[in-house]
Parts: sequence; C-alpha cells; structure tokens
Amino acid sequence: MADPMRIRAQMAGSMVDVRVLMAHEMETGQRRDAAGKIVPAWYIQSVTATCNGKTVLSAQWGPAVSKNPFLSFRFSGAKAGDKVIVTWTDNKGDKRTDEAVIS
Amino acid sequence: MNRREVLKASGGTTVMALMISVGLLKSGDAAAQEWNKNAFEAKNLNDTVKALGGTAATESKDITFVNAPDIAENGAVVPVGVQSKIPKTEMIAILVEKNPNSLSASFTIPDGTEATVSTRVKMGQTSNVHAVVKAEGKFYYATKEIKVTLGGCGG
Amino acid sequence: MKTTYLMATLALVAATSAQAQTKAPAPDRATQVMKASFKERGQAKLDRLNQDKAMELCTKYTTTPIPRKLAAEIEAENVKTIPFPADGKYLGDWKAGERIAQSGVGMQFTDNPANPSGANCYACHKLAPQELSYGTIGSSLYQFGKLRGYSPDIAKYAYGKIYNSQAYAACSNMPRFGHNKVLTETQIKDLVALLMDPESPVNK
Amino acid sequence: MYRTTTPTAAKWLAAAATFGLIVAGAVGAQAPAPKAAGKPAATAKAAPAPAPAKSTDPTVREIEKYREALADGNPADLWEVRGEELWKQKRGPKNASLEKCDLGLGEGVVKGAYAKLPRYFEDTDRVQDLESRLVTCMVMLQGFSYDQAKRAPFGSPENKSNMEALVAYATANSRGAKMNVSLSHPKEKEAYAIGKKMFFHRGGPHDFSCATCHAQDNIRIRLQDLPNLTKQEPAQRAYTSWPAYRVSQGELRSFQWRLFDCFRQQRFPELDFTSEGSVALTTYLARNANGGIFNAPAIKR
Repeated sequence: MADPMRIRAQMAGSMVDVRVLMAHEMETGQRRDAAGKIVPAWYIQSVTATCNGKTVLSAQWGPAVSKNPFLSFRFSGAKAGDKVIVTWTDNKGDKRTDEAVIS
Repeated sequence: MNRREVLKASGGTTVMALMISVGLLKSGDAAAQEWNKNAFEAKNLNDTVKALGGTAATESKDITFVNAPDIAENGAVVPVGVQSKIPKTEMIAILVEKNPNSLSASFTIPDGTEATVSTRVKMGQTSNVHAVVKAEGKFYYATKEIKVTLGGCGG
Repeated sequence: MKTTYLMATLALVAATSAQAQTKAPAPDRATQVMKASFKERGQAKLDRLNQDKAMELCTKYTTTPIPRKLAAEIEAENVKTIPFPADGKYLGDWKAGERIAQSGVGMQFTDNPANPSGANCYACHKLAPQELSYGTIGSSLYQFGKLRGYSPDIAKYAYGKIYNSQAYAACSNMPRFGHNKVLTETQIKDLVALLMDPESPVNK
Repeated sequence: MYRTTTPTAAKWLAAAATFGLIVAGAVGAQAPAPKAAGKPAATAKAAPAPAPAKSTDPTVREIEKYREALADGNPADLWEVRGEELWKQKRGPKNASLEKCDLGLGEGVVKGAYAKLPRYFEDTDRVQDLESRLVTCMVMLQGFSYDQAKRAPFGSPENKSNMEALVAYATANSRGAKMNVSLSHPKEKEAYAIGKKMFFHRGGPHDFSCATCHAQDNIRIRLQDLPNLTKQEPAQRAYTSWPAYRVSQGELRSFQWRLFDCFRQQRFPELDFTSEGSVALTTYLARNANGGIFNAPAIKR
C-alpha cells in the first residue's frame, strides 16, 4: 500500500494555506529498468481535497507531474481545527486518503 | 468490474448520471473520476484546449507564473505555479510544449478557492510552458520559456 | 621488471630501510584500509586505486606546490607518451566534438564499456557560448582558436593536451584522455576541431 | 562481529606520521592551483579568466531561484515519516524495535546524535558513522544478520531502502544542532587521518581525487558549486546539507550514498557500504564541518 501523504494546512489570514506531498513514483511509461525493460506507466490521475464536506480543489494529472508530487493552494471558508481531507487515485486504481487538522 | 470500467464500457454521461442519482457516486467525485484521456494525449496548446472543451485560447496578461524559475537545474522537477486574476477562474492547466504530451496537470478551482496553484512538473528539454485558464467558459493562456540545464559530473 | 625491482628493494631493506621505503613504501595502514574499502564492480577493477609515478607525486603535492624539478620530470615523462597522429592531421569534425564535449558517460562501473566515452569538457570549461551550463574548474576555452590563431602548432598542442594533460602542466586536474584510453584518436581530433575549426561555435 | 583486524593505534600513528598524514590545522589547509609549467608559448595568449563571481551571473541567479522554489515542500519528509515508523516498529528475528539503539548519546537518544557522528563506540571498538551504527543496532537489537542489515542501502523505485528512511528520521532529529565531531579517541584521530589520505588520493582512468573538485575556492562543475571541503566554512555548508532528497533520482540519499556516488563518478571501484574507509572519509569531512549548524535532510537537484 502507498505511503501516507504529508499534508500541512495553516490559517493565513482568512485563507487556509494547504501544502501536500504525496509518495508516488509517477512513472512515465518511458523509463527502462536495470534489465532494459520498459517500466509501465504508473501515476496519479486524480486528486481531490475537501473540507467540511465541500470540494476545495480537484485535479487531473498526467505522468509529467514530478515523482513524489507536491501541490499547494489556498481556500477560504474554514477555520483552525477543521480538517482538510486529500484523496488521490492512480491509473492502476490504487487510492490513498489522508487528512490534516488546520492549525 | 470496477467503477472506471463501468464508465468506459457504457461510454458516458447517462450511466454516470444514473449512478449519481442512485447514490453510487457523489457529484463532486464524478468529475475527479472521469480522467480526460484525450486532453492528456494532445500534442500542443490548441489540441489540448479543444480536448478540455474549448475552441481556442486568447493570450492574457492576467495570468502570471509564480515560483517558476527561468532556468531549471534539473528537468525531473520543475516548480511551476500559476496565478489567474481573471474573474471566475474555474480551471487552471499547465502545459509543457515539448513534452511527448503537452498537458501536465489541470486543476478545477471551486468558489472560495484562490485561483493560484503550485506544483512540480517534468520537462524533457528546454521548452515553452503554457498556463491555460478557463473562466466563464472561455479559455486564456500565458507562456513562459523555461530552460533545462545539464548538471553534475556523471553524464 | 617489477620482480627485479622488488627483489632489489628487499635486498636493500636491512641496510637502508628508511631510504628504500621512500622508493617503494610498504603499504601503510591508510592505504590498506582504502584498498579494503572498495570492491571491483563492472569495468572498475581494484587496480584503479594504483598510481603511476605522476599521480603518486601529484597526490603528495596537492596542497603544496610541486617542486619545479619534479614537475619537469613528470612533464618530460608524459610528453613521451603522446603518439601524434600518423597522418599529421589534427582537426576532425567539430559537430561530433561538441557531442563528445557534452557527454560525461564512460569508465564508470555503471557504464557499458562497449559504448564510447564522452569527454565532459563542459563540466569544467566554458566552450560554445550557447551552453549555459558550464563549469569553471578549468579555464574558459571560448574562442580558443580565434585568440591563439589557427596555426598547426596550436592544433598540435591542443591534441597533445587532450591526449596527456600532464605533458604540459604537471598535476593538472584534467584527465589524460588518450594516455588512459578514455578517448580514441578520432574523438580527440573531433575535440581539437571544436576548439580550432573557424566554423565551430567556440570561435564565433 | 564485523570488526576488522586493527593494529594498535599507536603503531599506526607512528607509521602515518612518517608519511606526513597527521597535519595540524588541516581544516585551514588550502590548495594552490597546480603550478603550470612547460606550456608552449602559445598558451600565453590564453582566453580570458573563467566567468566572474556567481552573484553577477544571471544563469547562476536563476538557478538560485530554482533552489529556493524547491525548498518549500521537500519530499524528504516522506522518508522521515517512514523512518520514524521503522524505528519504532518491532522487526527482525528478535522482534524488537530500534528504540534502544545507542547512536552515541545513550540508548534511544536520537536528538542531536548525528551532529556528533562519526565517533568511537566502545561496544564495537571502532569508529562508526550513522549508517554503520544503524547496521550494528539492527544486528544486535533486532537479530538481523550482518548481510541482511546491509542489504539495499540505497533505494530505487523498485526497491525502497529502509536504511535511507532511518537515516532521514535520525538526521532530521539533529536539525539545528551544532556539528561537534570529536577526535579525542586515538581511533577517531586515526579515522580522520585515513579519511584525509583518501580525500587526496588520485587514481582511476581520469586521475581524479576528491580534491580535484573539492580543494579550491569558488569553482563549479556545470552550474553546481563545488565547496572547498578542506576549509571550515564551505565544509560546514556542504556537510550540514546532507542527507538530501535528490530530485534527479527522486530518492532521499544518505551521506554513505554521497561518497559512493562521488567515487563512481571519479571512476573508482565501488566504495563498500559502511566500510572502514567510508567511515574514515566521513570522519574527515564531518570534523572539517565542526561548528556548522546541521540543517538536513535538504533538497538538491
């Protein structure tokens, strides 16, 4: 199973500043392994961030997003103590959900 | 059969709408699940805009790159942030012209979320990078060249 | 030859051990530890830790200047190793030279020894101004030919310097590309062309 | 257990002294440019001096911006989290965690330990760096064989390294600590001297030593600055920024990896993981960085 994400959510004035690091290989499908075989494409395709039941960001990614992806964005309408929940799904159907409390 | 296969096999919106109505999918979830294959296979700015549902994009000075250097020390990780000052921005996409497929990432910006996102993309070589914005159904873009340099001593 | 030398050394040990040691020191503990800390892998065998006379001296004089007399000896010995091209031609194809100058592959244990090596000139030198990513360990070679003149003497010097840098500057940081069989004669000629062809971007 | 046969330190020190290895004030040692001699007259017309100092070079300024942009959001955090779990997890034939591992400051003390490594450990009677000490703990506490503990020291996409995760966790717990590597034990002194000798040893088909790139001021390879590791200030800056997440590899790399890969690029044979020489060279470099504030895991190209 995939390793957990590292999510930081902090109040910045009235906005919530969110930074997410995800553990994922983001294989392009073009790299060859040590034996010279093509390593199949394997990458996160969709990311959804919610807070208090509302989607605050959603994304679609291709294999050109860097390995161990980083994402940052800001949204309003939440306060310290609320939870930000992030879910990603990759092209193999693997899924990972983690959350962070806004500080 | 998993959810994506259902969607693919039955090809479309009616089944998805049905699934939403019977509570198999939440509406927010559906957008995230339906990965836009055509957009991620497009080879240039115009084709990508079309695959994203537009006709053509106009250049805009209200789109700026933030945290994106002119020169990247390594093409494997190139920080790119995009800020849109276009009112009612609903989507931001990052395209790398000379990558095998142009589109790297697209972000849906709901109400209440700032029209600024930052991520990191791979660049095979020095290239123009386009930031594409959709607002009120119209498409806009801005372009910046990012040079990718060779480094180190190993080759 | 090695055996004779060893025997001669052994014979001398009892009488003049200190002197003999400076000529052929028994491996000290540091050298033993170093050698025991590496293992051969691929093309990189343990003999790569061995030093010829030049490298032994250059190691000793890394932080202090090498005495003039020793430097001259190193240069004289190394200049003798250079087989200048039999056809008297020094300039190959500068475009091929540019690719060799950009490439840093070769001779590492992760490299396939069947593939040609690069020279990685840009790692240390500025050459064609279009390349932003160049190092400063070596001097700038931009306008190499233009500044020095496109004479056969300079071309010959460039060939010799790439073949065996120790022949012209003892303890130079630059690899001895020909002497240590990193590059072929054709490759060195291509690099000379990169430096000396008036059409090369280096001279624009 | 995996102790190598070691002549007494005194005997070795005497031998080393004859080769001038023990140099007082080595930290301040400076490398003058090799004396150019015997060049043909033509080189007198040499091209202008290398590019001016970095701050005025627009390319280098942009690269600095690139590095700043990366600093926010370092994937090394992912290794750190995994390393902490591994540290606390009961593993191995003895089903034990590493929470009783002594990294030099007593059983289980991780905070600040890395800033004092490498150091002499009485229980193994040798100088150890972090990685070799972690191997010891995996063997002694968890019951792994020596070979098992040394397996997969460097990760790849196909083969994640537990060692690199543990290194991330341990080093992150020294962030902010002042480098303070001791040479009070004779074996620490010996390691420093051996490491110094390795640093200057030229060899391989390229005639390279560590010093080829790391004993001069203000030079760079391609666009990467090359710290003069024989001087305190640049040695501090360099040593305190390892381990690091390498974006070119997408992996967190330990200091053992740093040395392994430097020697690979020097065209030397493979530096054996946690070998005595690797620890000695680490001792030389870590000691030269004494007084620097440790600030890693970092992120690098």
